[in-house]
Order: sequence, then structure tokens, then C-alpha cells
Amino acid sequence: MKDPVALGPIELSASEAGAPDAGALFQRLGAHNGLRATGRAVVAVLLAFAVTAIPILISGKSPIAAYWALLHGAFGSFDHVAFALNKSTPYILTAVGVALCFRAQIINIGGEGQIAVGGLAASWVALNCGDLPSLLAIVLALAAGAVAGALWAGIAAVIRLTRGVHEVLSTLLLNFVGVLLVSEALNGAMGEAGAGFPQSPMFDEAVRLPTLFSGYDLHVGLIIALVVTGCAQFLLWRTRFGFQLRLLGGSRAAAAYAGVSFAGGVIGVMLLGGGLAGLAGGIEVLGVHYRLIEGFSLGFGFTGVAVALLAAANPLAVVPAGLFFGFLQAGALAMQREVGVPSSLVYVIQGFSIVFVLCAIGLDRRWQRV
Amino acid sequence: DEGKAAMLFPGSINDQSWNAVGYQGLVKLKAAGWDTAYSENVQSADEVEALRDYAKRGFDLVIGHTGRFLSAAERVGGEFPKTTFIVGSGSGGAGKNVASVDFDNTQFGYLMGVLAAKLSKTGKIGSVNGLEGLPNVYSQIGAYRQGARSVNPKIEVKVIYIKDMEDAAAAKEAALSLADWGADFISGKLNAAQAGIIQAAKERNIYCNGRSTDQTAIAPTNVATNIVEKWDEMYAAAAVEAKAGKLGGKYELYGLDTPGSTGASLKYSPDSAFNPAIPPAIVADVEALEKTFAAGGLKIKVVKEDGHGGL
Amino acid sequence: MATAASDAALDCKRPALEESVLPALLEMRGIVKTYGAVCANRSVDLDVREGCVVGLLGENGSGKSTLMKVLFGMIRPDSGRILFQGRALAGHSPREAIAAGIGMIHQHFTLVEAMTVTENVMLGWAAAGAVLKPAEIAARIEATSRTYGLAVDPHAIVATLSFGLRQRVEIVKAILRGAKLLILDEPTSNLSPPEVAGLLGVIRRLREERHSVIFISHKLAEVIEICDEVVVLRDGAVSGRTPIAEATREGLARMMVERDLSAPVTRSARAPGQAVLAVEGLTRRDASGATRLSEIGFTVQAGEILAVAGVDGNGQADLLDTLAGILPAHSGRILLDGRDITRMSVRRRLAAGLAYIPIDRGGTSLVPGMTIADNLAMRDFDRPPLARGPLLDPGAMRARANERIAAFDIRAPHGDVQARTLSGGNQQKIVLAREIGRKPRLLLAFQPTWGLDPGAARFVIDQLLLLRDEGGAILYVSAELEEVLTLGDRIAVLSNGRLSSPEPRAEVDVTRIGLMMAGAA
Amino acid sequence: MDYAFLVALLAASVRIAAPLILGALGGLISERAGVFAVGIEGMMLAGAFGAAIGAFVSGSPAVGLLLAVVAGSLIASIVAIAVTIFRADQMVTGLAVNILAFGLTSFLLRGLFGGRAPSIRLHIFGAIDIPFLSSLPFVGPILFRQSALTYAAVAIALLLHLALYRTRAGLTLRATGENPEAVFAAGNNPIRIRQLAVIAGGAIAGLGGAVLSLQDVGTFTDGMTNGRGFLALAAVIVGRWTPLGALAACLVFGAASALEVRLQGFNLPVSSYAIQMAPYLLALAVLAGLGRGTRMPQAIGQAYRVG
Ligand SMILES: Nc1ncnc2c1ncn2[C@@H]1O[C@H](COP(=O)(O)OP(=O)(O)OP(=O)(O)O)[C@@H](O)[C@H]1O
Ligand SMILES: Nc1ncnc2c1ncn2[C@@H]1O[C@H](COP(=O)(O)OP(=O)(O)OP(=O)(O)O)[C@@H](O)[C@H]1O
Ligand SMILES: [Mg+2]
Ligand SMILES: [Mg+2]
Repeated sequence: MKDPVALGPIELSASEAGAPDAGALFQRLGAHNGLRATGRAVVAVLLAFAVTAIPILISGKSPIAAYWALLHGAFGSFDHVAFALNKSTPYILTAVGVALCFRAQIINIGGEGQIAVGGLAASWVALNCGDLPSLLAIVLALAAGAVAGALWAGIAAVIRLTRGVHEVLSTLLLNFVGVLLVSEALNGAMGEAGAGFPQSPMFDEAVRLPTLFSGYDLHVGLIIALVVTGCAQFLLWRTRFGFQLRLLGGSRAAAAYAGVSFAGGVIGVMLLGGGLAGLAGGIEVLGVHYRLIEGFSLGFGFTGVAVALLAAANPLAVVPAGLFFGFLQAGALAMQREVGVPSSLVYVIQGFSIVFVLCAIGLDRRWQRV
Repeated sequence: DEGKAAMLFPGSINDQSWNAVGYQGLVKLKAAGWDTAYSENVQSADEVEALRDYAKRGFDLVIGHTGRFLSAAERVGGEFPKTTFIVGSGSGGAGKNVASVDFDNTQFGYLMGVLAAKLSKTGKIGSVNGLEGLPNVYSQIGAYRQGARSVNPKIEVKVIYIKDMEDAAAAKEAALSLADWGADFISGKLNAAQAGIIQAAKERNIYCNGRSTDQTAIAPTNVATNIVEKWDEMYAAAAVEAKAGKLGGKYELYGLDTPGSTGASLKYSPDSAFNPAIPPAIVADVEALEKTFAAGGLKIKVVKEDGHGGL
Repeated sequence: MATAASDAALDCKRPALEESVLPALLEMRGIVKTYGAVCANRSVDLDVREGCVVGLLGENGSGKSTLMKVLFGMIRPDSGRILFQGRALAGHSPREAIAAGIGMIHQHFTLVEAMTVTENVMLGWAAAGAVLKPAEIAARIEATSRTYGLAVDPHAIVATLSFGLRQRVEIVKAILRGAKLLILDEPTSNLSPPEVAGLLGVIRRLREERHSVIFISHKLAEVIEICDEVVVLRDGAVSGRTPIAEATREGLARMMVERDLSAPVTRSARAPGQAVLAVEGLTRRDASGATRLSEIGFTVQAGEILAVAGVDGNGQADLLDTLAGILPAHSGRILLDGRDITRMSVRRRLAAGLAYIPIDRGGTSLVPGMTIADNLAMRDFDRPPLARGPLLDPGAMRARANERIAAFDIRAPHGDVQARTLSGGNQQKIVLAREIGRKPRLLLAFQPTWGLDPGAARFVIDQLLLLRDEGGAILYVSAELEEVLTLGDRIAVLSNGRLSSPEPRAEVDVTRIGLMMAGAA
Repeated sequence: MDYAFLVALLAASVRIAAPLILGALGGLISERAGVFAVGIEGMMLAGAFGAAIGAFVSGSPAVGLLLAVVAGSLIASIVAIAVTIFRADQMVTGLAVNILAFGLTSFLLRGLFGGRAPSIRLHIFGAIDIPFLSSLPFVGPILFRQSALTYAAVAIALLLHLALYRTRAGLTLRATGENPEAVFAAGNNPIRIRQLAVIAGGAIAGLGGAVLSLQDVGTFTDGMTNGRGFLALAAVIVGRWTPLGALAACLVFGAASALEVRLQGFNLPVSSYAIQMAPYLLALAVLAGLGRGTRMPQAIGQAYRVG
């Protein structure tokens, strides 16, 4: 399969035969490249809101009030911002891993399962680390999460290499298994006796992720995510391994010609991607829930894929893309609470926003460097 | 004007089941003079923020309509001493302002077991559920088993768990597999998926129980009765207590023997408790048992292992 | 550089008089097509008469393919008119072009590789019927193949066919659809001399039946042999047109590039050193167990070019990929400077001084989406000076890019532009710059002039000779007999996985080599 | 394992497979034309919704089926426009319409009932015994006592097989997923073909959703497809992009989940969660056992641009 992200050699012209060319239209509207890309994205989001205004009106609410609530919910106070940032953190982490995989043309959609087992392993350490010093315990727990996520993804890589099963399938199937593994653990030894919901006991204060500002929930996970993103960017463009990944993604034949091993690349990048997702799982339990709880990984994997693709598999671009999702969701939830807009509209806005932003990006993304 | 009450749902109030009955609670509070608001489809990661946001906006009562909210309520409870947090089907309280309410699953599970055993001709009955290992789940199932054995010690009770309490098609298949095995009464405690059990019973013409009288209408001949959970009454009662400052960090378990609300009741239609096709003698036996429970004459003890899957 | 082809050219030309009375088939007027700042066609006129073969010449990027895509309706021109058989074609799509009687065989074939020949022929062909009748169509394919001497198995999967066979499929496809005018975009690249002769025969046959052909090629000899008239494009505009009777290679070349390309290739006297590459009993089977190479043995000495003639599908790719370490050998030994490298990895072979120019620059020797600098670093990015430990050294990569861009005259502003934006000739220069620029002990070169215009091809050839003169050993594999004869110090033929024993250049029999390439001797 | 158990198991497998088959066939059409069918889940959900609303409002199941087809194709046309005209990324577009379909169906359901949670009860398609065939031993109860849409699913699979391999339209469709350039050069418009294919796929997937609401449970609930679209997608891959292969894969998935609920009856010494993993692990094992790499349609995922 060819790169789902980069497009083939396609010309820049506007007026070929065949289907109507929306690119031409946008090209005439837009001016400068970087500016134009941002401009398009903004137009796309505005368009999504305009479209969703119709159902909001139908539901008898005022779109203006609703969108004001959305803005306020996303940015209105430091609390809200902190919440949105916390929400973005696992998206960014997972998406960076997915992006690296995509760079090498490995389609890892196993984020959800990797997050689940990552959270599971981190929780196990957190519950069993006894009297270790706080910092050490946290680092150990997060490391356990990363290792578990990496191994979980590694299974898919090994099956791919030894049995030729495409990783799209194996990672998809392993998602279900990973999530069930968490349920199994909570039903068994790790569950909190007598709890009304499948969850582990609370972690000790000592193994919870420290917050960045006292009195606010914003935890250090965001910093970890940003550092990881920087590292991934560096890895991709400045290291031998990164070059190998790009070469594998650019062309398998060229990689073989340059003596770059496909097996090494697949294993390496899957371990990395799974590790990052596992880390995200660890951060989620240690920083948000303070316990392992059923459903904590729900939907994160697919959102991670969406974020990575939205960012065109560029690690740095993952940050704004992840923040976009985090803030959009946080704002939309607030909109529901404050104005009573039905939660279903939250999904409608998200769906339309993504589609429109994708369309805008699609028009721009023709000369992507690999 | 009683104050402001908000409710958080894990799913959508469209589900004609768990979330829908919870929503009835909110409707009741509104009728009682509360200002109400609600959020649906609240995911794990968003619970703390949702609870906190309502509390910050001055809501006096914030209800999380599933046990999953207890964890988050315990987290934010301390920050907002003026707000009362109530968790539906929770399993404990914390501090002065975080409380749980639930109905006594053992009583209704037991009643259903007795009814099923008395109706069964094959000596095999079944149950389809989700979330193995949860207290309110194993309470109902364990009691169902005990009730059935109290009628017929040799009765076979088979329990199947499905992965998702909202997946009606999956529940239907699970119920059909029980019917294939020979079960002629299928119980269960599912959300939107409960409808699947009823469709299966209809298709195989066997008995089942539903979770709201709406479900009778799906298969009037096959629904023996519904365990209708009175979340409206329970939340209303809890709200009154909370306003009076008496709720505290309690775990209120409503049953046939509690004042204020019985937590749930057996209902076939608004004006009858059982399917008219059920022999009066059986109805009388079950009703007598209800009275025993109400008088506190029977207490059911259930442990986690009683909720095991399979036979 | 006389060849059999240009000798034969003289006797098949027809008197100019007869041509002038032939009715016009195609008139293109004032075709303009711009791509952003690039003007691919600037007001081009082109006429084709019935039963005429028109040659279209020009350097890489001069606008030939663009003009043809406009004609075939794949690209809409900015302005211009097209009259075909007296009817205007405007804003048309390939469907209308095909219906009007135009057939086009693209430089990069438009076949579905995963499908059979028959399926490819039926694709988009209304006459094949709404419900497929593969047996019927296969029979028609066979019939047409026979008529035109284009033997091709209708049931073969295209992916398994050689380049030459794929071309036949394209031609059969066009003929079956009743093409009155056939456009052939660089059809002779990668064909063996007999295959080229066969193709030219087909063109003659078509001409006799009053079909017309537009023939695009970089090979002047062929153009002179087969065409009735030549049109030359330079920089998107017509720089000359001439009846073939008045055309000379020198004249055409000057019209193309405004400079003389016919200076003879110069080479120093041969001073062979010791054997750099020695291959003994090399055998390889592919995944299905078929023998691709059997018992191949030869040596290449320092300061020597061993030229191997052979067409696609006879094991050249296998031979070179096996030597380069990309494919495993089943048995036999490969010695580089006396060291056994048979089991060495690609990377170790590189370090041992082996360089390789594969044929496919679309995705093997070059990654189009990577920058020039990255492409130049592709084979030794993991070693000093390009890497320090696990890290890349971007400064070193940039410096190397600038140096190579200058040394090999790569037409690009800097090393950070993507390789895909360069012309085919310049892309090939990147590959040369990387492989030759490392001063290898041994260079494996697989048809490195593929698709290049004469100027660019000449540049490649000069670079190879330079390496040889500096003492490098070169194994040169190509289907271009002319180049094989020009470059080889010794010459051998690879056919059916077997290598003939190399003969010194002076002693080769050209006709026999041509036959051997086609597997006929 | 006794005879009755086996028959019941296999009959259940076919039943469970029905929505998957239709979803997979819809996805297959789209992917054969070169467009990833990640949005199948949303198209199925829209179909389930359209079917329930159509049947409920009109009282006629036929109207329900029609609306299922329309709703599925509407979601699909969003994908079609985004990926062909705007060349949006195919996978994320698919994920996005899944979210969109979830939101829209839930919103409209409530909107149509004046903001209140509705209560929809529909007659479901009962089993239709095929005369003679249904009384055959073994295969009779398994194959010929199914419901209307299950027969339809199998029929569509067979028809699609014929269409793909026996008609020129099918040939063109397959070629579009392999090499749109070639299709264009042969005189067809790959963009138009992709649009039609995605929309047709949405229509069939919509029918798959209708199986859930009109044949299985007789109502619509939010998100009721519950991941079946993704399973269908997996079936397309496992079935190597052929209708019959996908059909077989769906039957295997059906069998796995039919077996899963029955396994729980055997009092195995593990929890239900572990048993619920079985279908997925089984699928993995089967795939690994088959052990061949998959060859996707070559041009899948790539935006095509004329020229
Ligand atoms: N799709 C495109 N987008 C932008 N520029 C293009 C495109 N296609 C061609 N060009 C430019 O148009 C010019 C003419 O290209 P064209 O393909 O017609 O050349 P050509 O004569 O066929 O070359 P060659 O001999 O290499 O096949 C070149 O400068 C090329 O860079
Ligand atoms: N999008 C583009 N922008 C600018 N130039 C382009 C673009 N696409 C192709 N070209 C150029 O158009 C010309 C013709 O393109 P084409 O694909 O025919 O390659 P080519 O030069 O003929 O290659 P080859 O000779 O190796 O087949 C080349 O010079 C190529 O670099
Ligand atoms: Mg060209
Ligand atoms: Mg060329």
C-alpha cells in the first residue's frame, strides 16, 4: 500500500478535465502558503459551526449562546483550559506514536488497546510499589505503562513479520482484547472490593502525577507529551532511525536498496508507537483518574489516529491537532452543560469540524516531504 | 423553587432503559420545583470536570446516574461542601456530601428467580447480563439463583454475560442461545440491550422480564413482568433528605422494606403487576413473598461468586 | 555509431511527393499549457496526415508528453484548437478521444498490473459488452496479435509481463479500439534490438493501412528510420520541423538543444588491472522456484567496463540485485577484491566499495518525496561523515548536497527540494552523483540512460567513462545495444538467466548479439 | 457437541453474520474503487436509524428499508465528496462520519419526537422458511429458516460477485482501485466511479444497519451498531476483497461470537471477560494460520486527480 498521507506526484494546475476542481477556487481565494493553510483551517471550522447552527436552532437553542458557551467552556477560565489540556495530552501522545508508524507506512490503529494495557500495567505498579519514593514510583509506573503498550503493539509487529498478517487487522483485534484484559483485571485481583463499578482502589497520593499549578488539575502529563513530541520530531528528522523510517515510508524498494531492514523498522516503530500509547494510558490513570477504571481508554485510540492523520503525520503538527480535539471536546461538553444543547450535537460539531478541516487540508497537502 | 439539580448520564436518555429511567428522576425533580440541567454520554475522563463545573455553577444537587461516578464524586466532593453529590447505583458514600442510592437488587432478583422457577416447564432458566463482578449485578443474579432453587432445588440456571449493556442485538443472540439450550424464562439486567432479551423471548415464545413497562409492549405475551426501578422516587427522596441536610455520606439502599420508596417494583402494565396469563396461584405466591420482604422477614445474602457465568 | 537500424532506414522511406497529397488527419493549433510558472507548451502547432508517421523530438521537459496528453484529452490546454478528421475536439476527455479514433500509449503504461491482458483490453471498451465475454475478447486479441506480429498471451497477468510485452498489450488495445491515430510516447526505451525492429515493423504495417502515428523518441536513429516527418520541441515551442528526407542527426540535435551532441565518445586506452569483481557459479531461484540465474561466472577488472546486453525478463535485475545484496543467491560465490561477499548485507557491501544504479528511479534508486539531500544520503546516512553515532549531521548532508549539485550539474536551486520536482534527467543525475560520487571500487549500472534525452544520456555516459578511466570497475547492463557497444570494453549477453562468455569489443558480431538478446541464438 | 447444539450454533452464526455481510459488501465496493471504508460503521448506524424511523412513521417496513438505503448513502456521499473532490484523507474522513452519524442519529431521533426520548417498537422480520429446502436435514434449519434480510445479504453477495467479475462495470470498478490512471486513459472517469462506488457501498451498508433495527431488535438505540462496522471492515480484509471471501469471513466471525456466548455455558474456570476475548483471539489465530500477506487494491487510500 502506498502512503495514505502523502499524495503522488500531482501537478499544481487548476483546470484539468473531469471533475470540478475545488482547489482552483480556494487557490484564487487564498494568497500565501502558510497563511493560506491556517486560513483554510479556520474557515473550515467556522463552516462546521455554521452548519451545526441549523440543528441547534431546530433544538430550540440559540447558536450564539451555544457557541459562546463552547468558547467559554474551552478557554473561559484557567480551570477549563487545564481540563482541555489534560484531555489533549493522551491524544497528543498516542498520535505522535501513530504518526511515526504512518511515516514508515505502518498502519497502527491499536491505540486503544495499547492505552488500556499501558494503564493496566501502570496501575499495577502504582498499587504495588509500596513505600518507594514518590518520584521513583511514578517513573516506574509510567515506564511499566510504556513497556506494556510497546509489548502489546509488538505482538502485532511480530505477527506481521512472521505470519504476514497486516497490522491493521491485528491491531484492531488486539484493541478488543486489551480492553477486556482491563475488565478481567478489575474483576479479579486488581478490583476494589465492593465498588459499584469495575475499578481499582485509589492510588496513594505519592503515585499520582503532580500537577503543574497547585489548585488546578493540570498535570505534568502535558509537559511529558510536549517533550515527547519534540523528541519524536528530532528522532524523525535528525537521527538514523528516523531516516530509516522515512525511507521505509517513502519506498520499501528504496529501503531494501539502501540496506534498511523492514523487520527492524516495523518492530522499532511499533514498539515506539505502542510505548507512547502505553505511556498515555499510564498518564491517564495516574493523572486523571487516580485509579484504574473500566472504560478509561474508550475511543482514545481512534482519536489518536484522527489526530495523527490530521497532522499529516508530522510530530510537531500533532500538537495543534491534538489541542484542537481537546479544546473542541472540552468546549462542546461545556456547551451541553451550560446551554443544554443535547450531547448528540457535540458529536455533530466534531464530525463536521473534522470533515471540513480535512477537506481544507486535502486541498493543501500535495507536496508533502517524506 | 427548591434549588438547582443536575444529572449526569453515562449514555443517552434515548436508550429506553437505564438512562431513560434515570431521566425520569430528573423530570420528577423538575416537577417538584427544581431547576434542572443534565449531560449525556459523559465519558470516564470527563466526569470530574462535569461534576466540578456544575458544582461551581452553584448547583445544589449533582446526581451521577451510574456507579462509575462515585470515584469522581469522591474526588470533587471535598471541594464543594455546599453541593450534594448523589450517585445512582453507587456503593458507598464519602464525607458529608457524597452519597449513593440504589435499590435492593437481591430482593427483586430473588422474586424473579421464584417466578421463573414456578413458570418453567423445562427446569432450565437463564439470565443475560453485563459487567460481571459488579455488586449490583451479582446481587441480582445470585438472588435469582437462590430464589429459583428455593422453588426447585434441581433447576438449572445459566447466566451469560455480554460485552456491552447497550447492544440489543448481542443480548438477543445470547438469549436465543439460552433458549436453544432449553431455557424457558430469561431474566437480565441490561440497559438498551434489555430489549434484545425480550425480542428473543418473543421469537421463541418463552417468558422474560423487562426493565420498564414500555418493554411489555414489545412482547405482551412473553413479558412476565418488569423490574421497574423507581429512580424518580429514590432521587426525589434523596433530594428531600439532602435539602434537609440529613443525607450526609450515606449509602441508601431502597427495598420493599424501606420507607420513602421501595426502590423498584414489579409491574406488567400501569395497573397490573404480572402478565395476566400467569396462573393466579403463582402470582399469589410471589406477592406473598413480596410481603415477607416488606416485613423484613427474609434477608438474602449474596457473594460475588454467586454471580458466576454459566450454570 | 552506425547501427543496423539506421542502415536499414534508407530503403523504407517514401517519396515526399506522395505524402503531400495525403489528406490531413490532425491539426493542432496554438496549444498553450502552463503549470504555474512553467510553460510546458507555448503555442504549439502540429499537423499529422493520414498514413503518416510524425516524429516528435525534444529534450527532457520540452513539452512532448504534455502536448500528447492535451491531444488525448487528459489535460485541458489553456488555449488552442484541435481538429481531428475535420471535427473539432475541445474540452474532451480520453473517452471522446478514443471514440474519435485516437489511441495513446503512455511513457508510463496505463495498465492494471493485477489484471490479465484480456481484462486490460476490455477495460473501458464499450464494444466489449456490458457483460464480459473474456473468451471472445481473448480470441480477438489473439487474432490481432497474429495480424500485426504482436504475440501476447491474453491470459497472462500483466504484472508478470516484461516491458516489451506490456507495450504490445497497449498497442493491441489501441488497435482493437480502432485507433486511427496512434500516439507512442517513448516506446522504444527498454526494448531489445529485435523488439525495436518488431515495433517499427508494426508501425510500418499500420502506416500501410493508412493509420497515422506520432512517434516520440530520444533516439535519433530510430526517428530517422521510421518517420516521414519530424517536429522538434524546445522549451515548449516548436523549434523546427522537417521532412525526413532533409533530416540529419546533427541537424535534429541542433534543433533540440542548440549545441552539437555528435562529438564522439572518447575513451582512453584500456589498462585493465586486477579483477575487482569475480563471480563463480551464481545461481538464483525466485519464490516460485523458477531459476532466474543459472551458473553465472565472470570477472570485471579495474578500469574496465563489462557491458551486458539483455532485455527485461532475462534475469538482469536478478543478477544486479543479487550482486548488490538485495536478493539472496542460492549457490555460487561473489568476490569483491578477493573478499567473499556472497552472504554480506547490503550495508557491508556498500562499505566494501560497491555502488549500484538500479533501473527504477521512481521508487528504488530514488524516493521522489524525499529531498535531494536525503536522496544523496540514502545509502550512507548511517556512517560518518553523515552520521555521528545515532544522530544525523544535517550540516554534513547539506554540504554534500551542495557539492554534488555543483559537481554533477543537477538543475536545482538547493538540496532541500523534493526529488520529484526534478526532470527525469536531473533525477538520474542525483543517483549518479550518489553512486559515482563515492568513488566506488565497483559500479553496477542498470540502463542508467533510460528515458533520458541525448544530452542527459551523454552526460551519464561521460561520467561512467570517467569512473572507468580512474580505475573503477563497472558492470553495465542495458537493453540499448548501441550503448552497450559504445561503452563495453568486453561484451556479454544475458539471456534466460545465462550469461554468454564476454568478448572484447572489437570482436563482437552485432547481429548475433541482437539475436542472442532476443533469446534466438 | 450434539447435533442440536451444532445446528443451533450454525444457524446463529448465519443470523449474526447478516448485518456484517451487508456492511462488508458495502465496504468492499468502496475499497475496490480505492476508497478506504472506515465510515461503514456510521453508514450502518444511519441505515439502522433510517430503517427504524421509516418503518415507524409509515408503518411499512418497505419504507423503512428505503430510508435505510437513503440514510446510508447520505452519509456515504459526505465521504464521497470529501475524498474525491477535496481529496481529504480517507481514513480520518471515515472516522469523522462515524462520529457524525452517531450524533446526527441521536439528535434527529429526539428532534423528531419533540425533544423527548421516544419509544419505538417495530414488528421485526420473522424467519421465512423456504419451502422444501427448509426441511432438508442439517442445512435446512441452518440456511433456509432465516429472515428476509439474511437471504438478501447472501443474495447481494452472490450478485456482487457476478457483477465484479462478469460485467464491464465491475471490471472498471476493480481497475479504479488498482490504477485510476489506467481507467482514465481507457475513457472512464475514476472520480465519478469512486463517488458512485462509495455511495452504493453506503446504501448496502445502510441495509446492514436495517438488519439490526428491523430484523433483530425492532427499535433504534443510540450507537446500536456498536463496532460491527469495524468487524465488517476486518471481514473485507480477511476475505481478501472478494465478495465470497468477505461472506465467508463474516460467517466465521458470526460463528465465533455464537460460540462465545455458548462457551460461557460450559462453566469454564475463567471469567466472562476472558471468554469474550475468544472471538478476537480466534480471528487472529485464523489469520496467522492462513499466513499470507494481504494485497490491498493498489491505489487504495490515494487521492486521485485527473491529469
Ligand atoms: N503535472 C505537471 N505539473 C507541473 N509541471 C509539469 C507537469 N507536467 C509537466 N510539467 C512541466 O512541463 C514541462 C514539459 O513536460 P513534459 O512532460 O511535456 O516533457 P517531455 O518533453 O515529455 O519530457 P521527457 O522527455 O522527459 O518525457 C516540464 O518543464 C515539466 O517540468
Ligand atoms: N507536479 C509537478 N511539478 C513540476 N514538475 C513536474 C511535476 N510532475 C512532473 N513534473 C515534471 O514533468 C516532467 C515530465 O514528467 P514525467 O512524469 O513524464 O517524467 P519524465 O521526465 O518523463 O520521467 P522519465 O523520463 O523518467 O519517465 C518531468 O520533468 C517531471 O519532473
Ligand atoms: Mg515525456
Ligand atoms: Mg521522459
